Amino acid sequence: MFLNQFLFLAAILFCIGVYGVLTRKNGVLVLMSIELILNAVNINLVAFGAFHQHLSGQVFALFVIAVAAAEVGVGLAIVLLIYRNRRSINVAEANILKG
Amino acid sequence: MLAQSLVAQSIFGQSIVAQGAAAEFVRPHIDWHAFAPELILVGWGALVTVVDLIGLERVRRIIGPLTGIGFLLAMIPVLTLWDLDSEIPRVLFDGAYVVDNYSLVLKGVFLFSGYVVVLLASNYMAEGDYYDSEFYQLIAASVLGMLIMTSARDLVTIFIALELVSIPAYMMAAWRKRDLKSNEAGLKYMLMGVFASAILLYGMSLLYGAAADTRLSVIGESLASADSAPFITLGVLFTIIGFAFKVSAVPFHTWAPDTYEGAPTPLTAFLAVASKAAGFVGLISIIVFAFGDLPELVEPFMWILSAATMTVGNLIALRQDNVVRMLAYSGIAQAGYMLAPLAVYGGQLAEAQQAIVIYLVIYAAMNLGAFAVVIIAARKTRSGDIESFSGMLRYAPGLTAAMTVFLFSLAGIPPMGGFWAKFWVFKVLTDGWELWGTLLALIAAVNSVIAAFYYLNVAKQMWFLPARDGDNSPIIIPPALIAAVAITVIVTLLTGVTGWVPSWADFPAVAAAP
Amino acid sequence: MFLLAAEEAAAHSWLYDNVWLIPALPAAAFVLILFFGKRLPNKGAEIGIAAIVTAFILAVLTTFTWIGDIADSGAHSEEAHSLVVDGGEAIPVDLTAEEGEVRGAPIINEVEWFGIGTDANRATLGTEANGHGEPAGGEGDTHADSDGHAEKSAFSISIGTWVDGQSVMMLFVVTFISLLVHIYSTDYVNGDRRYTHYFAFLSLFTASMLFMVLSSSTLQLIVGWELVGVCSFALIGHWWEDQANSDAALKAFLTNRVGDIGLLIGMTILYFAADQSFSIKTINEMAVAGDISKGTLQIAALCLMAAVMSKSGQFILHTWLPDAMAGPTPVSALIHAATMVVAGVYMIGRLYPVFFVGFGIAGGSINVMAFIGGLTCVGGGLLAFVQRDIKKVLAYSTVSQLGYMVLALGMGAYTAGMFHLFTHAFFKACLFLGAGSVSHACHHSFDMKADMGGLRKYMPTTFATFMIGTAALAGIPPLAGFWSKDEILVGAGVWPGTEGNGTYTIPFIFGMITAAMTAAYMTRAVWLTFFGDYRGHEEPHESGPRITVPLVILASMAVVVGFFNMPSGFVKALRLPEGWAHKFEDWVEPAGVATFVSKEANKFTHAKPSLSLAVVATALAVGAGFLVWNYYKRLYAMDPKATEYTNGMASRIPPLAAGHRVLENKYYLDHLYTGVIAGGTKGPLARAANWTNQNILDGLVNAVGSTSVVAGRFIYRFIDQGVVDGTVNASGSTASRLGQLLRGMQSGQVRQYATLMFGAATVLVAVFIFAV
Amino acid sequence: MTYLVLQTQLTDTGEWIANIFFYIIAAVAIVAALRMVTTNNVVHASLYLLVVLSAVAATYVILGAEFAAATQILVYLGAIMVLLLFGVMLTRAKIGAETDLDHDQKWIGALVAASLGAVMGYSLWEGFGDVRMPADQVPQRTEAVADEIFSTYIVPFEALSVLLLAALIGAVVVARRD
Repeated sequence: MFLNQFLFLAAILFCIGVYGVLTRKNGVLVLMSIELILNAVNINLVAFGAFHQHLSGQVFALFVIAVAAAEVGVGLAIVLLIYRNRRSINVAEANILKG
Repeated sequence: MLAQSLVAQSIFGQSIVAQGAAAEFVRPHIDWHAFAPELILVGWGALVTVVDLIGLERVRRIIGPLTGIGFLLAMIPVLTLWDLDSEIPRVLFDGAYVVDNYSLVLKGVFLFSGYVVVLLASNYMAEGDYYDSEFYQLIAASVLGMLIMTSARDLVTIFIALELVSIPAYMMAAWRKRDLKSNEAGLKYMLMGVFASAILLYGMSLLYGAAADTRLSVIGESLASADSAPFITLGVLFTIIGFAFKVSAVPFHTWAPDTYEGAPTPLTAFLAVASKAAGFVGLISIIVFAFGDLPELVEPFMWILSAATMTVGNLIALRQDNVVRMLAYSGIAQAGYMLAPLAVYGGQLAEAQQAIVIYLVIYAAMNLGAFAVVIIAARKTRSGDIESFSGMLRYAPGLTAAMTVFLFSLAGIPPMGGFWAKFWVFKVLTDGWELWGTLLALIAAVNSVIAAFYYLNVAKQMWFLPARDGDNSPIIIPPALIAAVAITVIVTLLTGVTGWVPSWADFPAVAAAP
Repeated sequence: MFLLAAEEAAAHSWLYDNVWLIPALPAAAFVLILFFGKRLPNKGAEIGIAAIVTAFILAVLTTFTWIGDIADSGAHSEEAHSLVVDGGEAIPVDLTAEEGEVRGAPIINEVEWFGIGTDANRATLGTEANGHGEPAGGEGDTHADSDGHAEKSAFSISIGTWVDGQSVMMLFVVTFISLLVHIYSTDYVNGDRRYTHYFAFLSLFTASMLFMVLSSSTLQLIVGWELVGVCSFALIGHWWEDQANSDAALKAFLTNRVGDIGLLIGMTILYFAADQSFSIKTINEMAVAGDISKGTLQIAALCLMAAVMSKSGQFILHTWLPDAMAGPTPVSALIHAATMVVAGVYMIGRLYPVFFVGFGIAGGSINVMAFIGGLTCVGGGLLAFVQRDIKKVLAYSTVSQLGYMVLALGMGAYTAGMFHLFTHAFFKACLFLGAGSVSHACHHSFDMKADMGGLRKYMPTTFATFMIGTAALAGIPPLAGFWSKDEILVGAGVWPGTEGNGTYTIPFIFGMITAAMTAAYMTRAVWLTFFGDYRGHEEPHESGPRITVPLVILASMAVVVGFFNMPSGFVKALRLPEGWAHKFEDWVEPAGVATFVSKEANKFTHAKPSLSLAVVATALAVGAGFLVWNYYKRLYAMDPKATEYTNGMASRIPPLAAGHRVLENKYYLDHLYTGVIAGGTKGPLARAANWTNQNILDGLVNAVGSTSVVAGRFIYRFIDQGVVDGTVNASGSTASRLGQLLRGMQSGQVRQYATLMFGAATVLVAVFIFAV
Repeated sequence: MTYLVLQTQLTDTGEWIANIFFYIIAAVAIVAALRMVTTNNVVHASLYLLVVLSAVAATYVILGAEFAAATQILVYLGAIMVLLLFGVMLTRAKIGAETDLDHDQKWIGALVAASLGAVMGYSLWEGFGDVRMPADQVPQRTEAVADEIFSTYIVPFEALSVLLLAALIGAVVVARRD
């Protein structure tokens, strides 16, 4: 097995996630795309950890998973707040502040 | 000792015997004194939360002061550590966590900023009928993240510290829940912040891949010995970009003006000063301790970021009508000056680090002060327009004088602190008259002239124009805000007149790592 | 903070060590007035005056001590001098050098302001370059390796006082003028709503200038320099209710900021060039000794020149100066005579070796400084011709005179430049305060054409003092301006027999033109203000004693101060005591000490005075004045109202008949002229006179008058108001427009922000991977 | 099953089998991810995300990171997915296709993602062209992971606990109805 097959998988998922955050208008879908990106990073970390026979990679990935959970929770809270005030979770409509 | 190892065995020993394969768990040595600031803050924060849970409405008024006291308490070990550790850093966890003068100075700055922000928030939150006790708890959590950031010398610790700084701030930005602007500020900050975290993490994963270790010192060694490879460039630059977002460097600055304008103003002050400083601390640490031997890659990149940041920030600031937005763009421009030493750090790592830390210290005082005045003015005028400052001399001469000090300091006019901040940056830039450093110094000099235009415009409004609505009734300023303005004015003037900052920012960069 | 130089020499006056009190007193007054001023019976003015009086007394005592020390050191004796050993620091003096070598050495008292890092504590902190491995306190050799910059970090900045002839001279001038301005102001701004605020800033302004004057390090100089700018901002905008005033304040400040870039860069260059030292002494010594390369000095001097241009109103950064007339008149007097604008000239003098070597002044024929000075003195003079506002005439005159000083310094005539600064301070302050007095009488108008005229009858004191000031400015002997102007012209080294530092032909021509022009435009202003008929509304009246007494004092100074530096030939011719010659030079010029220009290659010489030059220059000035006088006279003769709306020649002919009729019963002089011009029937004498008048005088007047007016107007309209202001405005609006464009990119859309973030990250990384 | 996969890696055949597993998993992950960012149905998108997350967990197993795989399943599938579905429901997303989920000008997003992919791909190819995973790979023991967390990473671990608490408090305040 090559190290690169994992890294490439991660890179592809990362870019798909980027595509998702750049094209999606729905707040929840943007959050989902973010999860995709974070998972891509985790694959990288775990793969390097396995490659170097070194524990830190996996540990780092665990930390990222926990942070991702917190981020999604916070993100959803904010999206819900916006939904309550606007009746919409379309992030494109949030453009009062500009200039 | 015996008792401790027994405890350790009773928890972990059993499994070791049962599995028999892994190495025995070694209890890490923990220097409790070195950890005291963080521990006090955590303990005090827990206490405040519990008091809040038990007391509910009855204690709401005291949660703010209580949190403020927590910051002051945590300052005590910073001072005692300063006294003891002036020469030898305290290294924990094989160099993942280091307490030295560099980190102690910054811990002091963060606790100071936290305290001032609590002062700023006290009336704002209570009068706006927002959730105030939770607000202070989140501020405390965020400041804890900053304290950890100053000592973190390890990718995981830096990352978690950064998230601990940011995540509470995402929510606080949306704290004025019924205000669409505030919602939007929170949403934008959160989304952009998470995107930046993703980029940062990808970069960090590649750095880890290159070095097989998360400690900055080891990464530094590996990168120094490795041949340059595209993936290292990718890893290094993505990591820097992650922090560039946090310090609102162009072109990763877009969130800042929107978030600053929409968020509750005390939080804006917090973001503009403490949160930005935390980003800088992360950036300095990672560049000084891990990329110290990669100037040929990092310097040009920082050069571009710095030049773009100061120029774009200043130019847009010229066109702002809203004072908070103007301060946001001015803050972006100031970040450009602070980035500048990193564009020429090769061969003078310690000096560059020092210059930025000095800038951060002075910037914290003057910018917090400016925001304090903005908050006070908005209490009367109920407006964020620059024009709402007009005629302030007539009804609040003391406040006008204070704001003038801050504005002149931000514009870098002696004898205010801001002059010295710029002075040290210029000193690093022009050291040895290298072409690029000199050029950047020139760009910075031109920019500081542009900046004078919009800072002085505010001064002009206050000094020379009559009040817009003709209302010259005096402002009633709550004591907490008076205290905030007084503290920041004193620091700004003191640093300016005496120039004493450098004497305690005198820490060699190299001694900070294990 | 500890005293770096604590040793007390016996010859060392208490005053030298405590000269810091002089700026400290007004600074303290500023604070006191700000906090307590409003509650005092005189609203704080008494504190300001008390402080400035004390400071003035100290300054006078210091001046006398200094003069005494110079005298003790035996100005013209051949012996070495006891003065060598004193001073805050030992001053290296080459005792073998020629006579008078050490006379006027600066006395420097410095304390450490703050410092950073010493080599000792650095050594204990040294560790490996990237900071892993050995704990701190490790081997010394790694220290040297990693901490190659240890010495640089051991860095300290001193603050101190610098007493020498130049600074003592300025201490005297600043406190003297400031004191008179304070007294004058108690009447002039009486009843102003921000009376207290005004006096507070007057004190701070004085303190800042004094602080700058006493600087011993470049950094201190910068701080003082900026402080002066900040105060002028507050004072020019004192009457901010008028939009124009606050705009002028802003313009003054921002134009100065532009020059400040030059100052900062220049000082930074010198800092590194002088082995990382801010000490003016070190910088000067190294510049003289050739330890700094000429190229470096040249660049530094050019940068500093930009600062001088903005602060001292040299072309093309002078535009703020006339606008700054928006401030109260006493402030204008202070700005133009003693503070602010002379800061630039003072700085040149302070760092003279840098400029002297950098521009290669010795043996040259033109350089940037002389050229800018020349351009400024001619340009400023032309501009003064076309102003209606009496203060603007004086403002452009200041521009012109500052150009004169810079011109002098650019030609190596150090003493002449400083002497002109000295004399100019008195007569210019006199003129400004006089203008203030006039406007006080004319209901706060400064418009010479609309609201003045004929005031000599109403305000005799003001008129007399103004006339003395004008004559001094125009360089009419034996008033102050004559002596200093003459020295500058001599310093060009062009006139036969004068041996200057070079042959500055073009600057000399500029200087001569200016000498003529100054007399001309001042005559015009005097005529319009004091002669002819009063054109204002109500009866004007003489000002009160608090205004006239300072005027009289200043006017008498304008008469006297010129005698401080009489050429020795002149003294001999008049059989005066020989010691009376060149007093100013003895007192002010640091004659050859190591901090000043003296070494072989950069030898600094004095020009020899020339009687013929003095006569010619005076004749030029008198002649020009006479021509203008004649012109206005004749204009008036045609129609007393003519001056009200005439600027050129065009309106001269039509009202001829009417003018004739009106003038019949007026002044005797008018009768004479009317007769001469219109008659032509009173015999051959009258006929001849008429012919001369028609063909020679008239032609001359016409030519000179119309040329200068046309040129002045052209420069004013197109260059001053058009090109220079236009460029400044255009660059401002370009920046503004660019800001607007960039602002449009901030669309408020998260998606766009994210695209920018990811896109920029991709592009930047790609560039660094593939291109770098 | 993990153990089996890694045991068989020791032989060429074993590596082949692991490779086949990997490519199947990778293909599933990529297809599901692509569908997730393109589908018109919010609920479908979350189900596709479920598939991707599971596939990533499977990749961890192949890499010998069992604990990470378990955490991935527990935290992501158990907690985060539920949270996201709650979000979908609370914001009243339609069950079924929607038309207004994407921005116009998707090509910009595609362009940025593609160029980012190109840069990343080039860097990785240059950096790790034919670097092989170590042949004698053994799974990383959970216990060792625990030791690592509680020694070297104790500070971030404690900070993380504060972070989760703060996120909890804040999210409650922000999301609750006043």
